[in-house]
Amino acid sequence: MKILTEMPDVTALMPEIVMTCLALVLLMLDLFIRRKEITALLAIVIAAVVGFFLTGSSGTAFSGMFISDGYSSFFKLIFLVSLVLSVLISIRYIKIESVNFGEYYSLMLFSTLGMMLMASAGDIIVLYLGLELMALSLYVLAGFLRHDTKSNEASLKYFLLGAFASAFLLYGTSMIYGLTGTTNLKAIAHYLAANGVAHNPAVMLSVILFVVAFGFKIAAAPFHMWAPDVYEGAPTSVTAFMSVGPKAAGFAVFGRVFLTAFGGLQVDWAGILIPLAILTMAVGNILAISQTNIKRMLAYSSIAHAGYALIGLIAGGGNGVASMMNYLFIYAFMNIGAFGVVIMLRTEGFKGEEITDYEGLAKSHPLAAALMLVFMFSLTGIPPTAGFVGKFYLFMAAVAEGYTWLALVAVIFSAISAYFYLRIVMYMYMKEPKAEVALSTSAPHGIALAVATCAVLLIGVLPSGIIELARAAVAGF
Amino acid sequence: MNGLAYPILSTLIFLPVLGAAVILFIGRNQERLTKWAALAVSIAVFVLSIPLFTDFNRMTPLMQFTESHAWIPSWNITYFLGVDGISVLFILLSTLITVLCVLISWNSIKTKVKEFYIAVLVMEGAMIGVFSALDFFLFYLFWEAMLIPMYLLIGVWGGPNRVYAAIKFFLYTLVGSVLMLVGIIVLYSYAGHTFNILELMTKTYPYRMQFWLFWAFFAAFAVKVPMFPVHTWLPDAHTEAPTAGSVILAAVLIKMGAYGFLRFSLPLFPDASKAMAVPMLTLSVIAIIYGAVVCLAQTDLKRLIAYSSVSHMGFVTLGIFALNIQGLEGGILQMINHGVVTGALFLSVGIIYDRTHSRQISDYGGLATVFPLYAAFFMVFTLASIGLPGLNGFVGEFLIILGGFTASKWAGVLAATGIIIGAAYMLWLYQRVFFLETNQKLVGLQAMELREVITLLPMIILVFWIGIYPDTFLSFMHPSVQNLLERLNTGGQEVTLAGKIAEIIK
Amino acid sequence: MDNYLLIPFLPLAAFFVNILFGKTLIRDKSHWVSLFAVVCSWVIAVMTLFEVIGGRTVNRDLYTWIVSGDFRVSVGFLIDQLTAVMLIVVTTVSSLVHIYSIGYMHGDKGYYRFFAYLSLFTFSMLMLVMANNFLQLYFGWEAVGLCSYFLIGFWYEKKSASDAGKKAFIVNRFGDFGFGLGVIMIFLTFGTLHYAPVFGSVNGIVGKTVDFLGLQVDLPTLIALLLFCGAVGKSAQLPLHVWLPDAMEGPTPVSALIHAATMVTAGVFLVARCNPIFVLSPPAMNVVALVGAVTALFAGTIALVQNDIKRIVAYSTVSQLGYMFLACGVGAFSAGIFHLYTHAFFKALLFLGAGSVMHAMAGELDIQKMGGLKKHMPLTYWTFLLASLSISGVPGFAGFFSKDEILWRAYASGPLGHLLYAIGALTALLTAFYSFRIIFVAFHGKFRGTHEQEHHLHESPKIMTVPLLILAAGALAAGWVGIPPLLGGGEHFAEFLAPVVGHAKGEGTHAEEWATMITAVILGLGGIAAAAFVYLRKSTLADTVAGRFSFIYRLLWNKYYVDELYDTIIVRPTFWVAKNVIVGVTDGKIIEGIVNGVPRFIGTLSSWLRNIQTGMVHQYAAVMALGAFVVIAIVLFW
Amino acid sequence: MVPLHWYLLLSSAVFVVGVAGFLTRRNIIIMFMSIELMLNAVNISLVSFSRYLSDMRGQVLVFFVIAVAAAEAAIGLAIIIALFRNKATAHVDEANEMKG
Amino acid sequence: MMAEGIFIYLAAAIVILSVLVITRSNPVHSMITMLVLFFHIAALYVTLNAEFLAAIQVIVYAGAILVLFLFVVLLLNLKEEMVARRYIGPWPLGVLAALGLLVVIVLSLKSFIPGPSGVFTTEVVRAETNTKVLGQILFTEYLYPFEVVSMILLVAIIGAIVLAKKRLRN
Repeated sequence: MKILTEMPDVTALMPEIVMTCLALVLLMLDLFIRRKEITALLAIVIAAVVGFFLTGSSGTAFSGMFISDGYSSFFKLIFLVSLVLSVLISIRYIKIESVNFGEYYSLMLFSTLGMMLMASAGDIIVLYLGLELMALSLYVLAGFLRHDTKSNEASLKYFLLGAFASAFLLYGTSMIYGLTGTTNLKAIAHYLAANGVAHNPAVMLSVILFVVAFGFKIAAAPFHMWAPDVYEGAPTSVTAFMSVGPKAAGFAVFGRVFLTAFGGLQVDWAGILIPLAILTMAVGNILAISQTNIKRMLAYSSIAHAGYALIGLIAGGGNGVASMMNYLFIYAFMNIGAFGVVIMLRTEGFKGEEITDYEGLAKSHPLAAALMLVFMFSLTGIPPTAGFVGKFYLFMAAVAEGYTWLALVAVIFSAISAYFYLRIVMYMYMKEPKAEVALSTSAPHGIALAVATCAVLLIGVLPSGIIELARAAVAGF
Repeated sequence: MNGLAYPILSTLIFLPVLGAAVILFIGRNQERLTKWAALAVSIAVFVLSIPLFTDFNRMTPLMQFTESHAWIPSWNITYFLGVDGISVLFILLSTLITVLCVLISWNSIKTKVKEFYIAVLVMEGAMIGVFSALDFFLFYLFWEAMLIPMYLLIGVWGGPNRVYAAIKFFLYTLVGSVLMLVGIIVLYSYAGHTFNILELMTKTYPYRMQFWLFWAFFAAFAVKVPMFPVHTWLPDAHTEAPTAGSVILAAVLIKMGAYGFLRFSLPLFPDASKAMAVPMLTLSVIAIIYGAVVCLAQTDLKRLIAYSSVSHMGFVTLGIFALNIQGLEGGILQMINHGVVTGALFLSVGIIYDRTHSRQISDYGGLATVFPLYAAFFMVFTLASIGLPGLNGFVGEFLIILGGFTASKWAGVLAATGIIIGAAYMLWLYQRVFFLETNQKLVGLQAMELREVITLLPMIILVFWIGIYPDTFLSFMHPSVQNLLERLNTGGQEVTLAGKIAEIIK
Repeated sequence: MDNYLLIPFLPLAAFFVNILFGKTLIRDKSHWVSLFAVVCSWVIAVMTLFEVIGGRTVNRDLYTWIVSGDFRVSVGFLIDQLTAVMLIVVTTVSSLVHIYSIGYMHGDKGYYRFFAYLSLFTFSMLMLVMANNFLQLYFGWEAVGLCSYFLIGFWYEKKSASDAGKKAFIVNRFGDFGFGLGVIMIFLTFGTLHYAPVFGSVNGIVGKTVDFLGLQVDLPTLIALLLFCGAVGKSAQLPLHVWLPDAMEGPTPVSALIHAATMVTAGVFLVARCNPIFVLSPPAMNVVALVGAVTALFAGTIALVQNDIKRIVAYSTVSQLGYMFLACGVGAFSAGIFHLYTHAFFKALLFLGAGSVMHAMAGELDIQKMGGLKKHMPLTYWTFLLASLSISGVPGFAGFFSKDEILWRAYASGPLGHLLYAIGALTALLTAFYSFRIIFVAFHGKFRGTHEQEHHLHESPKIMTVPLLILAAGALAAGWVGIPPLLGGGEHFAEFLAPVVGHAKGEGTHAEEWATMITAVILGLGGIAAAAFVYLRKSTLADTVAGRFSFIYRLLWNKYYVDELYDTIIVRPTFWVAKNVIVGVTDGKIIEGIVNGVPRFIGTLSSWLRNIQTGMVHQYAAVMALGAFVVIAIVLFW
Repeated sequence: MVPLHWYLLLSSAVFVVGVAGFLTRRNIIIMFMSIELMLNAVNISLVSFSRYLSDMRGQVLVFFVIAVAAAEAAIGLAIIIALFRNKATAHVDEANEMKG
Repeated sequence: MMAEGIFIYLAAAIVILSVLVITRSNPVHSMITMLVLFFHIAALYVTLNAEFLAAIQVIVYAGAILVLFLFVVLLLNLKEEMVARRYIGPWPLGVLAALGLLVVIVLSLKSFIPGPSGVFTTEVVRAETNTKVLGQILFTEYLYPFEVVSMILLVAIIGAIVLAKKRLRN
């Protein structure tokens, strides 16, 4: 047993290391910063710096435990984007909610760090730790409105069910460890292929336990029940962050584990995922129709979008994964944009969460209404917007792999989804305003919305940039 | 090849959108400026579209004024535009109709004037896009993009029950077109990863796949036409839409369904189209008679004209699925005629609706004495609608019945009964509105403005022009329809019902 | 010679001038414009007649109208003997009606509109007559239908008038339905719609059969019958005659022009023009003959009991048209056209006479309320008398020659002909009876109207009586051009039309010809005598007969309840279907049911599923555990 | 030598008891302890694997699991206190303000 | 023979104690039962020659986490807790689900095939002592996860303060 003498090669780890150090520095600085906007600004600068390091890093470290390839950097890009946008829309918001503590931003950074670790985890242990790091910071963020019982309830539910799910994950890990003697994904894949023990019930058990844990994380159908309550209870900016970042991380891990470790069992776990995906789309779309609270509606819509992204995973292959990643990237902008508009309605003394609060918004605030219209149509998947491109790529991948009927089912569900998205547009444009609605806008918030709208429209019209990026990312997989 | 120096089709698509963007920045209170700007843009687009009419080469079936730029290389999608005999007339119709819509809603739109004209102009861009797109992705993009402005047009400026009508319109069309989306993707993956329609047309597809894809495309186009079972959105959308909305809906939107059959279903799935001709003919005949008979029971003016559109479009689909040259050319010409006539009828209804704010026929009567010029205009359009020879309706209808008769005698005969019922409900409508004693409500009616006369004038000219000398319009279509028929007869290999070919649809 | 183009386009120009500038500029001078146009057309028509007599016929295309694949049709003109005759008839009667209308329509608020429609009608009729292909014929066909719709519904404030106009147009459309299909069948069999090639290669289709709606039908018969459908619709023959009596709602000059002389005869013209096709199929010929005969009798019986002067004359028109179709049916197309030619004069005269009576009686139409007008309106009386003599077939008058020709040709055309002859002769009796019933009831005896009506009685102004006189001359002299050889005449009319319609076949001895002529004359005079006896001697006899045979009387009075029959069979069920079946069930319940039902179902499903989300953490955890259990169980045991 | 299976059965038994506890008990803290039970069950199986596969990875993982369990405990109890401060209840089924 | 005896005792004790933990109405009783349970688990670890972990189990789990639980339990008013309903309404469903899970797991574990054996046989571990071997692996092969755990603990501290501290100044 040689003792490690020289420093391990950490070039691949630079983004994570930089993120950790700067997050800690931010934590310290926060003590001295009076105006919290500066903390937010610093958080964004940190994100930018990490983004800068992201491009350079590729390769593996710590004997395969840390893999930094195209796949992980694309996902890290999504995490950073969602971090920046969430921070921008939460500056004004947490001041209104009077929880304007610096820790909010550092927790955001830690959760992003957790996601980045998950994305580039080559070993199940590191994956679990990354997941826990992200989850813990999210439990706290969900309960950030200490005075609001809804927020407490949200964090409690998220915590209990999160712990429950990670217990299943651990049980699965122990099972795999028992069967293959290793927790390294590539080694597992190699072992399963070599010893032909792939279809052993115990392996299938661990596969299913992983499906449960990751299903919980991306809020797929039977494991989705926490999402509506947590999304509704948590502060809206956290909900925005939560509905994009962790979901993408969940998919990153789902992809990583199932395509490398259980690559051989593709047929089996695809068979498991198909009913799951259909159930997720069904639950997400159908239950969203009768919602009255807009955050809850968007929660169900994000469940539905998880269902659509699952199709990419089921299709598998280069195109399938690329379409999933592309969809999640576009989904990040659409969703945070939509939540951004929801946040604008939140002013002193006016919650602005009920759908009926949006009546006549087009008359009182035409710009806000127009933005919401763009996001709603993008979420439905109507062509000139990015939502359509995302779905189109997904269905193309599915049809290429012969899942035409699945694409058909998904297409029908996205038609059903048109109903509740359009209901919002209908409330805004076709109803007379009841009370005079004031909007709380601020410069960063404006920037975030502008970025989101431009992204949604630009990708909608010129999607080749993102598609190429996603394709190149998968090539490295 | 592109005879002109500048990319005419792209300008036609993006000029209105640009105009809409300009209007966006006009102040909310300067309504007059907004209106004039919108009118200027729409006229400019119309003027720009005239070269399409004059410089069109009537000898070749190939696509003209083509433009092709790489758009999304990773999916092999090109921004590919072009027109041929079939689609050029529709573009001209769209540009003309938009000008008239801007004119007609001059002072009938009171609220959110800016957004209204933006929606109309964006609508125009999308419409032209649909007719000139030759890349499936681009086609689908315009096809769906058109839904949004129309949804807002009906929903925001519509009548009392507008919200229900708007949502119904949107969902009806969306459900149909998403099935087409899957169809497009299956085509894309089977035909070697290309969206280029012209390339797709050269390939042959197994019958079983043609069958399923035909029905997928049918879902989208039948809703738009609207064919018999899926037509119930039209009366609601028409009655609730503002005048401009129902004119665009009647004149152009409905044509996209039939255009879709012509451009996609027939050439791409020749065997399936031939096999499905009989059910299609039955549906069309049902639509003709059903639409006509139901008009007899209507009390709302716009709803009656809407149902008459169902009947007229039944003729068009009959023409298309007669699968012979007279039927096809009659169908295309009838689409233009229907656009002109029904568009004009809705313009006229708009004119009196601005004055009386009522659509119930019982509120009218004896309008001829109060409003003679208007009565004359309406009479010409009524006669054109019932297919009086010498006016435009007859030429199209006669060719269709001729084509239908050759295709199947039953279809021809039953379709011909449509003209009887058509005459019945239109003349009965005309009598209840214009003849009999003058209704007290109508006494103080203000005469027709010059603006309104100008709006209806082009329609009158077109009605007589197509009626007396249809050759100018028919000559556009000959080569393209000929080409389409050749593809139909030779394109798909013979029908192998055994389905032994690798079946793509799992 | 090529100024024949002016004939139709002058009235068209007059129409546009009147309709565009009528209201503002011309106002009450508008009759000059259309009168000038129609008189010029008449002059050119006469010149064309002489040129055609000289042997020159014209068949020229103006421009190609519709081209689609191998379907090619153009707007073209064919001037031959038949056209020449029709030109003369149309332009003459039209001019006289124009003159008459100046007086009759004086002071009417839509004065310019009336003359504009008259010009448009003249244009359409001329286009119909001069067409050289079936599609332009169809164009003229529908255009005249349109003008009759305008003119019948001229006083559109009156519900009965606009209803009558609408009814006329729709019933014509029933006819045009068959006619259109006939035109299509012609194209499908001959590949073109132009007369010359069609009639040239007509022998090729003899004996051919075609599958029409499942049953094998003989081709020429099918085409002939379909074309005949149009004729029945336009010339108000039996099944589709209901619109003509109601058409009397229109101004009387209109009835004179359209519903006596020109439009209604278009059907006969069509049959005559397509005689090569009709001749090929004996069954079709028999159908035409039978329909003609039966309609003649049917209309004749109804006319007996009507009291409205214009309705009587209208039914008499239907009856006389029946005669013309009878003639064509037995192959004597020239006889049919000859009767058309003579009928135009005396029927127009009868209508205009009725018009001047109405004018005098301030719009009163019921002959029972008239009486003794002879004294007050001598000119109208004598011209009316002359027309009645002519229609009753009193020898020497125009009606006698044409009707006798028809009856003789019918008799001579074979066994069925004898039956047709019998019906024809009986109808001649009825014609004479009801014609002279009007004379005796309206003009003789004492006045039964109201006092100030009597006071108001006066002869019509000169502008109205001059046309009456001219027509009277025509009613007298028109027949002389076609005096049969039996009576020493040269039968010039039949000879003139021979190249187009050929000679009537069927031969019979002179004796039979004399027998038929004499019996017809006896019946005619008998009818007059009977009318005189019934209405001059014993005015009460009519009521007693009506009383005893009340069932038949009521049947005839209600026009055999045909209108009510159509209403119950066609009109009311369609409306019922429209209201209840479509709006009610299929659209309302089934389609809307599905269209609204599905989203509502999803809505209820959604709100039902919502309360599965109870907000209890245990429940969520339980669902997760259950989910895991189910997946594992399935994977393990499958 | 005790066969590996028995250990696995033991760990799955404890795991299931933990799940049962989580699903049935109303008191949050007991639910929390049930989660700890489940984690301990996992630890048992990991250690037993490490012993029978004679490989130390299992024990390292147990080490990390315990550390994470500690962190979770801290956060969990903080959440419970925060909730308790607002709603003075320790029962989960009273915290269901959000449903549907 | 001796080892089986000890295992059986420990296994039985662990299962019974864990059932007791989840069924006591008084949280403090279940806390104490849990404590005893942890001792038995530690004993089990010793039989599996993982002495270091046994120590950790006792110190960290029993010492730190349970104590933490105790503080929070003391917050509640025990009297009201004693009398309140212990189980949720449909608790049999929960038990049924758990049992279902058990059956399924056991069935799938029947065909369990252990993986390849590594290099640290029991003799080596006994020779090098468990703590040393663990330390070696931890700080060579598993250095990276070790650092991540430190981050997790940091987040735990921040979270606990943010959520639970009485007055957060701002």
